[in-house]
Amino acid sequence: MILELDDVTVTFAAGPPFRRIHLDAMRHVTLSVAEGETLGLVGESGSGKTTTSRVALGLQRPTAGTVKFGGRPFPRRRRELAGRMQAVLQHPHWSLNPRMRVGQSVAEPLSVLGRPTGNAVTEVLEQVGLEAAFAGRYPHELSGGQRQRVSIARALVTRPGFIVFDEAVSALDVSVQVQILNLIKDLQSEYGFSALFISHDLGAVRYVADRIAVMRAGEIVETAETATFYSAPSHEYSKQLLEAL
Amino acid sequence: MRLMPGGFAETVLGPFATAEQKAALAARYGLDQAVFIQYGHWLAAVAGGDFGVSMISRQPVGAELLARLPVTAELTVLAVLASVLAGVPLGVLTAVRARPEGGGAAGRLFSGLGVSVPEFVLGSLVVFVFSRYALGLKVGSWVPLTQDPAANLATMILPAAVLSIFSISVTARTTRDAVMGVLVEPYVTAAVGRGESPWFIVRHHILRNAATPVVTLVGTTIAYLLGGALIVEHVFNLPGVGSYIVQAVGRRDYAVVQAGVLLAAGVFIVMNVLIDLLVGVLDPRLGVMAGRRS
Amino acid sequence: MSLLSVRNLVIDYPRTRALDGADLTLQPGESLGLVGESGSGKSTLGSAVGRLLPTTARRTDGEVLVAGEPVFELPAARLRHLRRKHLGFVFQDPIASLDPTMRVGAQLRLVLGRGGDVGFHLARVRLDDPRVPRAYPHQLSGGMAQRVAIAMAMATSPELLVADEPTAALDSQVREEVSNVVFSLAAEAGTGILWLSHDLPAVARRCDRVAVMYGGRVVESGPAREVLGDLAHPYTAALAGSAPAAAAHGVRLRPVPGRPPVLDGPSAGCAFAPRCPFAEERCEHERPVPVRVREQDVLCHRAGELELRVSQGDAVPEGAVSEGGVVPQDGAVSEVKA
Amino acid sequence: ATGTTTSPTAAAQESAAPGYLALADQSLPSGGTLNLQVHIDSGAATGYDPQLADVATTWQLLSLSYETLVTVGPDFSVQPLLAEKWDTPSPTEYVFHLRKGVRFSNGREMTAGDVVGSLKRLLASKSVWRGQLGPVKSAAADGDGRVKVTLSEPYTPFLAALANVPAAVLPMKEIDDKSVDPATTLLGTGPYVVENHRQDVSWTFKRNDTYWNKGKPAADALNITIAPEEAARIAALQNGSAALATLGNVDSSTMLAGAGNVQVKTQATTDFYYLMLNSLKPGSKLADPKVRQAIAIALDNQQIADVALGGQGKPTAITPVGLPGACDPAALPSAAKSVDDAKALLAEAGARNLSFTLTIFSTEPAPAVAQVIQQNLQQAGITVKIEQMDEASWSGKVYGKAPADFDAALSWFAGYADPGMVTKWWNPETAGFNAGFMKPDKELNTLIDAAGKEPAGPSRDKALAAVCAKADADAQMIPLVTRPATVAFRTDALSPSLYATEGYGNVLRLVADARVKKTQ
Amino acid sequence: MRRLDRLSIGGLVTLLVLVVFALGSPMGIGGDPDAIVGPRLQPPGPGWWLGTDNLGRSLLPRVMEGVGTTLLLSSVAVLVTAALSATFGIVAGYRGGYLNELVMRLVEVLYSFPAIVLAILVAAVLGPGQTAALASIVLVTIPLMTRLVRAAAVAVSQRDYVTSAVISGARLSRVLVRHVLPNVAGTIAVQGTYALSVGIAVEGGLSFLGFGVQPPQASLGVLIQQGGTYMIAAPWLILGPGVVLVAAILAINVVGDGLRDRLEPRETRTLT
Ligand SMILES: Nc1ncnc2c1ncn2[C@@H]1O[C@H](COP(=O)(O)OP(=O)(O)OP(=O)(O)O)[C@@H](O)[C@H]1O
Ligand SMILES: Nc1ncnc2c1ncn2[C@@H]1O[C@H](COP(=O)(O)OP(=O)(O)OP(=O)(O)O)[C@@H](O)[C@H]1O
Ligand SMILES: [Mg+2]
Ligand SMILES: [Mg+2]
Repeated sequence: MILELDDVTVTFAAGPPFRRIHLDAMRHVTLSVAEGETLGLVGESGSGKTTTSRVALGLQRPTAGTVKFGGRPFPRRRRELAGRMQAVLQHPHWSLNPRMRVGQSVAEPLSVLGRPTGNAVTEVLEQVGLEAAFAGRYPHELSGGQRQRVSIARALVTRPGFIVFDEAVSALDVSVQVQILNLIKDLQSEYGFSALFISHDLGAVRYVADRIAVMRAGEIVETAETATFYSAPSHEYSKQLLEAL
Repeated sequence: MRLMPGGFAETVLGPFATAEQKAALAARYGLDQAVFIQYGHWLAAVAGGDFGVSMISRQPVGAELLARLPVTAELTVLAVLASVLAGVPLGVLTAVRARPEGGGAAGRLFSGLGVSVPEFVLGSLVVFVFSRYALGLKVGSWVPLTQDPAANLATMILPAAVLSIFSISVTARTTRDAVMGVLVEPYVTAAVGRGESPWFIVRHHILRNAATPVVTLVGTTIAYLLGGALIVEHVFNLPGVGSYIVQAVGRRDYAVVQAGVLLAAGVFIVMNVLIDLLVGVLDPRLGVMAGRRS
Repeated sequence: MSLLSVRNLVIDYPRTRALDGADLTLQPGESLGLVGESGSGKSTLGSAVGRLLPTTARRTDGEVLVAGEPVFELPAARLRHLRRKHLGFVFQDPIASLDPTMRVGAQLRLVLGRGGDVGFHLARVRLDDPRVPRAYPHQLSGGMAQRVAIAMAMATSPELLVADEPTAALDSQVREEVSNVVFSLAAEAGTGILWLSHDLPAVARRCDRVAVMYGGRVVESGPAREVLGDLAHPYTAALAGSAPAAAAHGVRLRPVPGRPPVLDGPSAGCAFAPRCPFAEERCEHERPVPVRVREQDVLCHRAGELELRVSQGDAVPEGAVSEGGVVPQDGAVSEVKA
Repeated sequence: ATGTTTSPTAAAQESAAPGYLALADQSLPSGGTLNLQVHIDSGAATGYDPQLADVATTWQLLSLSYETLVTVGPDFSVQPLLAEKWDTPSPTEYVFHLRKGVRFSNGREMTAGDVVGSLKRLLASKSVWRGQLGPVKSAAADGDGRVKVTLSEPYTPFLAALANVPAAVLPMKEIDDKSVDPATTLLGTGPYVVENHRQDVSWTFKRNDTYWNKGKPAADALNITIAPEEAARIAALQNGSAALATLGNVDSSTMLAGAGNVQVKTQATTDFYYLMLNSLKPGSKLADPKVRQAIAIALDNQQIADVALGGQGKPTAITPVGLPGACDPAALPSAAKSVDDAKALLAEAGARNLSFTLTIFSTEPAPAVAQVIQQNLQQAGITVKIEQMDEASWSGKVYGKAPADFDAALSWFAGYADPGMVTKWWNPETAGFNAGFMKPDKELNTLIDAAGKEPAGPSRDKALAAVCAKADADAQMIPLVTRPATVAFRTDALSPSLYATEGYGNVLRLVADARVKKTQ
Repeated sequence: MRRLDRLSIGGLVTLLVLVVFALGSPMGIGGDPDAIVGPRLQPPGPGWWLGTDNLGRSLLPRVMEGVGTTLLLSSVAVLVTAALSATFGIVAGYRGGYLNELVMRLVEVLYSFPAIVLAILVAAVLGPGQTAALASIVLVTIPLMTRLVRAAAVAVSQRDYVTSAVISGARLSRVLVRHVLPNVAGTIAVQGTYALSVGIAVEGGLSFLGFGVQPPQASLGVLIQQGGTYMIAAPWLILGPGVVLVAAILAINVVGDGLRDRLEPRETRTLT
């Protein structure tokens, strides 16, 4: 198991000190991702998918419960995990440093690891369907979909062991989407990374995920093999979701 | 404060003082005790509302500060008003007019000019021009506000103007920077798309979003203005706190300097709390996100 | 008179030609879905309608007429009037397009003016929770923010609503809900809709007409049913064939081969030619002109001669896309076991 | 010598009489309010007590309310004031005939007891002025309205010393019964009474209605504004909010040239700048008299006067030039020598590449003087590094420690009204304040004392010349140039009286005569 | 890469000219700045192209020396301020937390000391002179800049690109230098040029009080301070250094603004 969440609860406090509102973004969530497996995480907006991913990435400390990455709790120093995980975050608008050129952004995970850049950047840009010339652009010179693809390229460039895709393909047209999904699958079969694939696009999830977890109001209501889930969902909410597809 | 070089005794007793005289004087003001003991006594007294007595005039420092505070406060308030009323529009204008090829040159030059003329030069020039030629505003004869508000304002306008030139420019430049940062935000585009007029967008969307640094600046500038008031009060000979502190520093009148610094620090801390409150109101995100990172 | 008419619009960014002679018309009250590959120029076209392009963008050629008024020639005041009276925009990132320092209710009130009924407008987009008008944008979920943005755009009952991928970031339930809201409100008010999206089936399901963009041009436009049903342009066909939703688990989909073009000047011929299985010699260096094929306007040299068809049975534009996809006639899609 | 009651009246024209820069037009009506501006307030921790006051600015303000037995005339002659006249039965005895009808501002008449008590109080005090008063043995009432002072040996500057504010007659009855504290209250026989004082802001005085000299003071009230900034005072003059102001800059007259109705007068004073060389600093080359002499030779006092003081000062020896009997600075031994002599002396002393720091305060014209000194000494191959500080830091550094750790410092002395008075400071044992950097010179001390005893006349001049020469050779404190005082007034507002030369730095000495032309 | 606009290039050229001008002084071009060469307060003429001052020194070499002193002093001060403020502000903004709050408050209290008191204290420790002036300028300018940088850094720290870098395992230093710093650089540029102006003003004031540059060394602050007194009698005394100072600050500000705009790759939007 590369990732194990055991009975994780995350509570947010919001509002002024005297009128604090507490909100459980995750409630007793238990899930795991095996080596080389892609876990699809679906659920309605605000159900806690992004929060789950933040916990999985060690960005959010759980209020209760334990998280293990690679069999161990998150180290105190983040640097020890360098190169082992990557993420494509939800907001394409904010996920790229506006003052770094695309090439620099994509190369960054490599230079963090002290690896030579070589032509890895051009290569991965081509893989996500962007010409090499895009490396010289600033994020604001990209269309929404192009920006999202740059984020994906950045996540894939170091071939990490674990990747979180949070709505990674939502702003892409079908053709490019297929290209990206294929890329993910190819890379996975090539070197076997694990992934947490968050999306509300059940089609895309079905295409890449091995197992699927369904979240609702902070809880995991169902976990199932992809095939099982699409043919015979057990939870009422899962059925609703599939109906809407 | 007492770490300042130069003895109070030499200053006050003059060069002719004998060693015994100096010792007696020091004993009278407790200057012979260790610095922190002096400080402790002083703090205890301040806590009880007693700022001590000026070593020079032997008048209570608290009363004197209180008498002088209105002058400095008026000067600062006028200058702050001017910097906000002139600096913010200027900054907005230069930002809104900015073009890739470098627009708003006149505004940029103007705000650059403002920071480049030192207060004492401008002050001296103004004092000279207005004293030699009757231009309606009089310099050098200060009238208390309570005595004749109109005459008081007439004497305060020039010093306040001199004092504010600098902060107007700084406010303008900071505003420009902040507004430029806001202009690229999608909600501005959204407002343009709704067909709002530039003025409307500036008023309702830009000002508020650009306000955080500007408010921070203006709040912090107040401390700077208090410092600048020092010079301006000096040049225009206004009986304010600034000139009081300058003279006290010159004579090592520790009681006054300490009280003055305490006052400044107090004003400053209050200002900062106000800024933080205001910023919290202006930008609700900061309230929520504060302390997010552990 | 058409409500929106884009004629041979050419827009250049410093290093990119985003629009390379786009043509589009939209009649009052009509809904038009504008689909296209990522980077094909949809957002640029949408912004051009309101002359909302960034300062670095240059209109090199062509014009945009909204309600007969040439948008790019209007003086500032008239332009503002036009935007206010005739146009409404919903941008791609709803949270970013709301002022973060102002409560939702206050923002809506600004748009409505004095006496506007904030509650009514929020209720129209199914936001009747009293907390909403008092909330700041960052306190809303993505779906709620999106609906607020729509409420603001619809508040003035514009004649034309330009919505740029308004549902891309929403889950399927909310997406349905939001789309329903927009289309029903538009229908009530007689608003024309320009709906920018990459989701061809969804667009085809809701819009009266569909326009397909490729390489900065509108390569095909026509009634939704026709465009998807009677495939006329090779690109449309390719696009229709690669929806992942259509694939069964374990089936490998094949995207349109090649990469989308990035132009830096006028394309010599048909921009799709390098990726087109039917490309001929002239496609490479002769710019196609619109051809009328059935009810569609098609930008293809071989329009009409080709018999494009959906493999594995007929595509069903209405409702959910069934198993299988839309493929070019030569059956370029291969099924591979993963 | 005896004196008679004279007051500097007469001459109704602006063109001043000899010894005067200006004379008040007595034909003008009296009354009105006089607005003045000065650059600094009195600010001693000792308060208003005139006996403890030791700086000219304080004397100036206190002189409005306090009076002395005698006063100084325009030519430094001693003139009667509270004493109508005096006899000197012997060189060590002075009998003062007190003026009748003199009242303190509380209405009580001044008595011989006040005079005697004041003198005794002064002699018992730690005042600097106690030393200046000389070897007073006793003071006692001598019959009705007379006071007799006996010295233990002759002391020529005695009367001049009595003419300054610290020797003022205080209301001793009130002081003794503790109903008045002179440190906090001004109660004198002078022309004005304090109405209000805000430290460092302003003084307001109103006329003393019980003043003995009928017809004086001319102006009913005085408003004195403290304006530290020169520009503010100039502005006040120009716009008429001040009728008279003291100015610090030597070029003030040029600056006010175009301003109508403003007259700028430069009053010569006996105050002078001097250079202190610390001979007590361990290891310092300046301990060597040859080195100090070389410095004295290399200094070009004329250039300092011309350049740093805009030609308004004069080179001086330790007896302030301008006082009757003062020695001629051109006749000093160092004046006859050249830069080469200085270099030779330095070489002799093994101080070829001499370099030292000159510590100055930042008030103009001290930095200007320092920079000219720097240029002068450079000619002799001496490198001077200037270290500038505010006055408080400066006095801390120069006077705060014994032995002092500065190399050289610049300052000025008030020159007083008799050439022998200031020479006393060259004896660190009497002066005290300079003991931290100055070695007593026995020979010089003897000469100083001798000159003090010598009655005025050619023999005293000779004695003084010897003092000057000796001090020049000693060169621990090197006198440089006199320090001018500048006053400006509005001719349309005021007709003042001003001496051409001042000994006690009191620009306001004759303010009671000043006629106000119109009240602002 | 966006080019600097014409105004900024003009500013840059002005600065270059001033630097060349300043470099001429130690090479003896223009003459000895301390030598008394003529009568006092002479208007410009042969031998003293900018006139003479109140000591009869030629103003030209003094202005040349002054430009050098001032530019060096204030730019070093600003660099120190910028470095310290950027570090404090960015770390405090990124890290948040009580300790950082405390540090900020302390810095602010320091700021509330009137500049001269601060200067005197510094001079007490370091002795009067350029170092004391430098330290005072830094102390006076640091708090505002730190505060504004921190505010900007807080906002930047919330962005996803920072999070992405953290996920990549980037070291704190890398996150701060590569991501936070460039995004607050505009603020630093604007505040830096502001600090430069404050620095020059403070330097003048300190020298006036005797704590700054020691005579006879010239700095623009000293020259203008002196010129101010002779404004009427000898206007050239303020005109020469005044024009140079205004040109310098103006150039710096214009360049600062240009730099700020250049550091912002996103295009600005017009409101019409
Ligand atoms: N920093 C925070 N402070 C307070 N509440 C938060 C915070 N982050 C998330 N929440 C709340 O936690 C809940 C779960 O949010 P999360 O972002 O995980 O949802 P999601 O499933 O990713 O939704 P979506 O599909 O819209 O992205 C939401 O109600 C949200 O408002
Ligand atoms: N500000 C800009 N500067 C330079 N090039 C730009 C800019 N904005 C967009 N482009 C380029 O113009 C082309 C069209 O962009 P546009 O945003 O219109 O595409 P889109 O169809 O909306 O794509 P998506 O579906 O990915 O949002 C793209 O190649 C993009 O890289
Ligand atoms: Mg999410
Ligand atoms: Mg787009």
